[in-house]
Amino acid sequence: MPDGHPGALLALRGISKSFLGVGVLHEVDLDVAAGEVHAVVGENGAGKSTLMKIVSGGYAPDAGTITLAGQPQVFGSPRDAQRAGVGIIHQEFNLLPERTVAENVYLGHEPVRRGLVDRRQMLASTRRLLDSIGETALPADAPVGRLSVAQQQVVEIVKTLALDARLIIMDEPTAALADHEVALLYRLVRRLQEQGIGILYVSHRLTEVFDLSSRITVLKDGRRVTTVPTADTTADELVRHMVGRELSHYYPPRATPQDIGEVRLTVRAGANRKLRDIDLTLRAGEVLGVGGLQGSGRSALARALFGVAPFTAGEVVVDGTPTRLRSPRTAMRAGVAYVSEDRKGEGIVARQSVLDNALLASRAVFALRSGRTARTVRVRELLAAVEVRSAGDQQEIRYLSGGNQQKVVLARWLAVNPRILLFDEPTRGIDVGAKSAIHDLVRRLARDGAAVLMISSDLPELLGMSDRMIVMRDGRIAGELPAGATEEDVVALAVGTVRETAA
Amino acid sequence: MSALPLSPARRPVPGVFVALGLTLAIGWLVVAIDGGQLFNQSTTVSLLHVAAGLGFVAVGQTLVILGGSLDLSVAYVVSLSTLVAAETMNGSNAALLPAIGLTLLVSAGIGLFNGLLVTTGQINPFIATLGVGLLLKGYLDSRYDGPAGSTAPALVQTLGYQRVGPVPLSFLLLLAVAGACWFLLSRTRFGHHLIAVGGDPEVARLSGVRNDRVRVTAHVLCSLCAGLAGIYLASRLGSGAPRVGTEGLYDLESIAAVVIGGTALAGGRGGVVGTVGGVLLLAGIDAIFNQLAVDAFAKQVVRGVIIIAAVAVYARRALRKADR
Amino acid sequence: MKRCLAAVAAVTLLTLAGCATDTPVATPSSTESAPAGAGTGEQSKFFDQTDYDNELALLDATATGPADKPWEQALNPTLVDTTKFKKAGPYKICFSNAALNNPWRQVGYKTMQAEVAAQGDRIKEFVHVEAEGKDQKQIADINDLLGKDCDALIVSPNTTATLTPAVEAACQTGLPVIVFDRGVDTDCPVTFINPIGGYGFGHVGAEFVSQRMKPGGKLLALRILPGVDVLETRWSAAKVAFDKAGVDVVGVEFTDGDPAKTKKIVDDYLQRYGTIDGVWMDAGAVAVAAVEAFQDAGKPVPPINGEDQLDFLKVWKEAGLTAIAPTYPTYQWRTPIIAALRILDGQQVSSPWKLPQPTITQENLDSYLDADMPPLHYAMCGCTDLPGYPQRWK
Amino acid sequence: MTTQTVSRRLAPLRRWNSGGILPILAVLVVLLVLVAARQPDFLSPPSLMSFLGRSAPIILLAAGQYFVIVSGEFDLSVGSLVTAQVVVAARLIDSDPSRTWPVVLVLLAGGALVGLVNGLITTRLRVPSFVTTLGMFLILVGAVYLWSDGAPKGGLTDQFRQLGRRAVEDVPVFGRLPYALLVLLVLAVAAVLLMRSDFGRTLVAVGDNPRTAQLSGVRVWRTRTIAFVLSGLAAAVAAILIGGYGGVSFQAGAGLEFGAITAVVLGGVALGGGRGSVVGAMLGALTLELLFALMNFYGVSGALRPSVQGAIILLAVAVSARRFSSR
Repeated sequence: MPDGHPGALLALRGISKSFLGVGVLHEVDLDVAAGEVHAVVGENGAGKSTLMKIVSGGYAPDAGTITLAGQPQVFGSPRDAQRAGVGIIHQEFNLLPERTVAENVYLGHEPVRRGLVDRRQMLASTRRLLDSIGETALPADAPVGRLSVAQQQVVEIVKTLALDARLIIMDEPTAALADHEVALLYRLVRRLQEQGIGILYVSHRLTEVFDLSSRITVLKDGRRVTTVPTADTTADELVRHMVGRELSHYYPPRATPQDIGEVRLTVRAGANRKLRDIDLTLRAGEVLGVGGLQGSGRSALARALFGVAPFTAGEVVVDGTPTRLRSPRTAMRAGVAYVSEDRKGEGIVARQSVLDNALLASRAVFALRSGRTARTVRVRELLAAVEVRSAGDQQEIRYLSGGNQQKVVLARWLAVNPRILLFDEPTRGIDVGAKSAIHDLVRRLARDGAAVLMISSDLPELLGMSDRMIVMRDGRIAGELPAGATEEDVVALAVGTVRETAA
Repeated sequence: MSALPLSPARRPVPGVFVALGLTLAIGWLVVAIDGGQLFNQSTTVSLLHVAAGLGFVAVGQTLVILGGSLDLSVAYVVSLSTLVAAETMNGSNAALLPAIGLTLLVSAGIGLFNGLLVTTGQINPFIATLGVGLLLKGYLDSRYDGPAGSTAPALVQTLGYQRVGPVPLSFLLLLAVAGACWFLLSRTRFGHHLIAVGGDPEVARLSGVRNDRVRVTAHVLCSLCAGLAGIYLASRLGSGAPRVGTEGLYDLESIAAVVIGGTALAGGRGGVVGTVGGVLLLAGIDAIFNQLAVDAFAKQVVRGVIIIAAVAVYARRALRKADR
Repeated sequence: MKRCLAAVAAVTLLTLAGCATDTPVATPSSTESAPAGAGTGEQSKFFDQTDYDNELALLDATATGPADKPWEQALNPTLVDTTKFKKAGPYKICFSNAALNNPWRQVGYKTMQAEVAAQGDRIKEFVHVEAEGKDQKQIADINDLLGKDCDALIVSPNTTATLTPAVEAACQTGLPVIVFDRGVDTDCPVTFINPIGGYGFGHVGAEFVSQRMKPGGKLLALRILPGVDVLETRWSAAKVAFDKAGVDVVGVEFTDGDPAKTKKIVDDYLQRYGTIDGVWMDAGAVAVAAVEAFQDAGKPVPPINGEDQLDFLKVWKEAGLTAIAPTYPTYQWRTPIIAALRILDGQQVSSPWKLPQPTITQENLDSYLDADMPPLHYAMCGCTDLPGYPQRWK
Repeated sequence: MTTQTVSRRLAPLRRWNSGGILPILAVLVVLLVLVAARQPDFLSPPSLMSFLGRSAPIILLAAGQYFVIVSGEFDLSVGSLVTAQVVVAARLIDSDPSRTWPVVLVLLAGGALVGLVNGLITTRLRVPSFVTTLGMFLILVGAVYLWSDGAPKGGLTDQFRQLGRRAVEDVPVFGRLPYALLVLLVLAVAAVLLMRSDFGRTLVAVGDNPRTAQLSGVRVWRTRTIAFVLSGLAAAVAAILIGGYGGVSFQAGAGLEFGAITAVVLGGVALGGGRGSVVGAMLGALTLELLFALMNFYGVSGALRPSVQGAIILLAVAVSARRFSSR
């Protein structure tokens, strides 16, 4: 694997950028060789995304130079970057649900014959690209809106391939992928390498970083801390570089048998369009981990319990009384809270203040329970308790880092003292520091007698946090695992290589 | 992966044509019972003429709405272009082509202005085009105290009153323009980009689409269509009329026709075919009420109901699709 | 600092707009942006001296015809032969109406319907199509009516110039065409029926106001909309009168027929000039609002003209105004029916058929007041003898 | 075609106008200076009070429109609603004093009802409010003409009219206080308090991100429907004041919907929702009214006014857009 030699495919020198006088990047240097996977890691707010945006033409740097294959580049727009051969795969999808796969793949550079879009060729080449990555099943003329999350991710990747990019930036590409799809992504990345394409790989998941990259650059507070060959470093070392904390004391201690109390919630033969014969119990003081692939029904389960897409069959008992969780409101009244995996779309109210965000639930459902001032005081305490870092609680939440936004969302729910909490990927896209803070919080809630259901695609997190695990597959509970199960056990159940163990 | 059935994308002809069929059928029946006849030559011709006027504007409006914008200035653009055309022609066939050219130039200019306000000016299209409308209104009010100029006879005889069987030349022209727009949307980069911009500007931008350029172009085309409508009206009226656009309510009615035609007001979904259907539906209602000699106020009510009902139906559909 | 920029721009904008039209106030009908130096600004290009002279002459002409039926009278009639249209009844009469969107047209149309009813079985069918004030639609309507084998076609054009081609097309079918209210630029119709017209209306009001107000006093002209030919002729006649009388026209404003807007305008003018010595209107719609504005401001109501709407006549009586009400009588809606039947009988009719255009003055005011009719009813409807009176008009 | 997508389409536009009322205040001050320069006595208490009084209806309409817009919707039906209400009032009262107050109640109920229908169609049938209220606009106009076959009937009593027309005279300092102004003050305060209340905050949250609001237990459809009802009520009060001020006419409400929306946007409220203050909206309306008065004072040719108005609106909005898009 070539090291950063002068003939690097991409060479960044002294890149700096600041917004409204706040420095976000300070003189960052970085090289990517052809056929190299260069990982960039760092806490949120370390400047990763800004750097990526600069390389892909989203922002123009205040200072510094971008050189691509020896040619100095100035990117005025994403289009310029694409022309120069830089493709980017964003964390959240950039696809048009109303349009077909082909139309999405070639959006912005449709093949034209005699001035007209050549639909036949568009379909053909899209199919070819899909085949080249072994996605033969995916029809090029299906509207993207009808595809599964994973399939859409594939379309995203094909999109960059269609630009025959020389350098591909992958920003948290696996965030939405289930593990076996990650394997596919690995294959894909290898293929790209073989074609001599350089890859800038941004991820919070250190496993991937170690599996894929040949070099790793650590960013912290907008500065490059170090760039090391992957072979010569360890996860602990990286995390130290990123936050200056050992990886070991990462997960809080599990619940002890006496912590675990009475049954809070029971589901018998629960089912709806996405779920079948769901039987499960949640106990006070316990964290129940939910594993499984994307689309296996994990989120559907949480949404059913919160009344977003309710069970259409079966029985739900909350604290001993049969309850129909018809809507979020009824669920909340029954003491259920839900933290969605889509923080931007379903978690925060971006343009409102931190305080308003934290008060949202109490105002909506329990407005009459307590006096307004009392409520506000309490919420302020909670915000402090979860250690939200913000310029005062009147600051608009969109200016906070992902981790702090998530803390505000937590505070919102704590304010209505739920007895059953449903977390869907609570730490996705959150930096290491905030991650552990949230883990501690979840554990504390459990210890204080709440029943917690926690969905996670991040296996170490799942294994580290859960007192008990269920693994979903095809809308059913494929099996249950005790604490201390291994990643292999989970994956095996998730992909169905083993007999289902009776729950 | 997923068990979703992945049928290829179908872009079905909007349900508006079903509605149109039903309306005309029922209308024909009612009129027949009333002792009249809906589809005689003269009525059909009138219907198609009314459709043509609104049609040009609505087709243009479709483009901007598809692109996630809106144009409330069209009514004034129509009035202005009747005047520009008629005054430049001033009754002589010689000046015909220059006049048409000038008219289209002027309207294109206004479209450009709208587009720039919305894009570089970063003003909400609703307000921007409303403001431009006011600017034009002031110009028209202060400069004209009534019809002015006179249209070239050649144009009056052809575009204005010429017809093939029961189909006026103007309506054929409308079909041609609509066809061109359909082609533009489905077969050119601009079309693909426009729909993308309307569907999700951010996605379009990150895919290297020049959103602003696309939006501006859409606004120019929309105004051009309005200019065309103006030229047509000039050919019908034999002169320029400073109030014809506003009296015709072309701003709101064009938007109504577009949404009835199944184009999403949010942009990114729909097309000109549906719009033509919507226009014909509105014109059809006109014709039916004429035959029944029911006064226009009742028609207003019916129109209102139909607009809401139509869009409600589309919303249902979209919902069902989302469920799948 | 961008805001300052806006401020500056706003200032310039306003002052510019202000300067361009400050003193004397520009007339909206000026075809060039800069108004002429004196009086009420240059004359509208629609002003036609000969028409103007004719109409003013007609004001003093004596009408021929039954004295108690002004809608059958004609001023200086010039009879035309209509034998070629003679045919046996009962008839199907078709009417292409410009619009029904204001009280005047409503009262008129009801009067016409009543007239049709009064004619009994002579008319077997009366087809009415309304164009909602859209030239484009009325052209289509007329074309549509041509396919309905009508015996006679009555047209009340939405706009003179723009409806001419359609009316000509109608004439070519050999159908007797009768035009009323607004005219068309062609002689092809059998006759064109209307009262004396806009010049007369504008002149009478302007003469009265300028004579009663103190010489060189300040006058405010309130108009409905620009660009409506009928109203333009009224204003252009008024301008002549004001310039002749040397009246200082301090403002020409458009009210859109909106009473609230009218009151605001009058308010501000009172504040700006202290007193307004005369008010002229091109239509009566907002006359009452204008009067109220003076009353609410605690100022004496200056000489003013309205129209024959009952609400104005009522206020006039109660407040003892110095007022006059030139009219554009709604009884003219009866005449086309009468004319149509005469034509189909082959009788001679006058073309053009100029109806008398009475003026309501202090003297005859009481004879037109009628407490039982709705406030926006037009006194000059000539409908009291028609079937269904008064219910039909309430 | 859900309201969400509409707001999403307008989302980029949101960024452009931030909620601050500074820009509108600036414009207002500029206009005041211009008035003072030309017409000093305009600023004398009595005339100022009358001005505020006559501006009350449009200010109330702007406030009503604000509730709808900040929740991410449009209400194009208010203008026709005002017209309808005035005409209905005249016919129902029919110059009979004893009917005045009952009819006022009827009007308020009617306004609320129309708002309710708008809201339910928009939220329950998922029809974009632009279309819903456009349809309602046509329906109301047509219906009221039908009902009164084309010409307003009956008449308003002085009791009805005094609210919009009369004032408390000889008040120390102020000279005179129009009833309309008092009504405005009361309702304006109410509006401000409402926006500080739980409902108000929730309303803004709904306009900002309906999905999050719903998942936090907010009944989004209910909140938005209430916004429409409030707009309808505001239109009803405006109708009472306008009818009082001007009397019966089919023109009573013509074009007010666009006026109100323009005012709200001038006030720094973002179309698409989630941004802006009710105070800003009302100031926006006041600014528009002041602009009209200004043009009367400067003798701007009646025919040119739309241009001046249009130019100033575009300018103000563009500048505030620029000012706040710096990020």
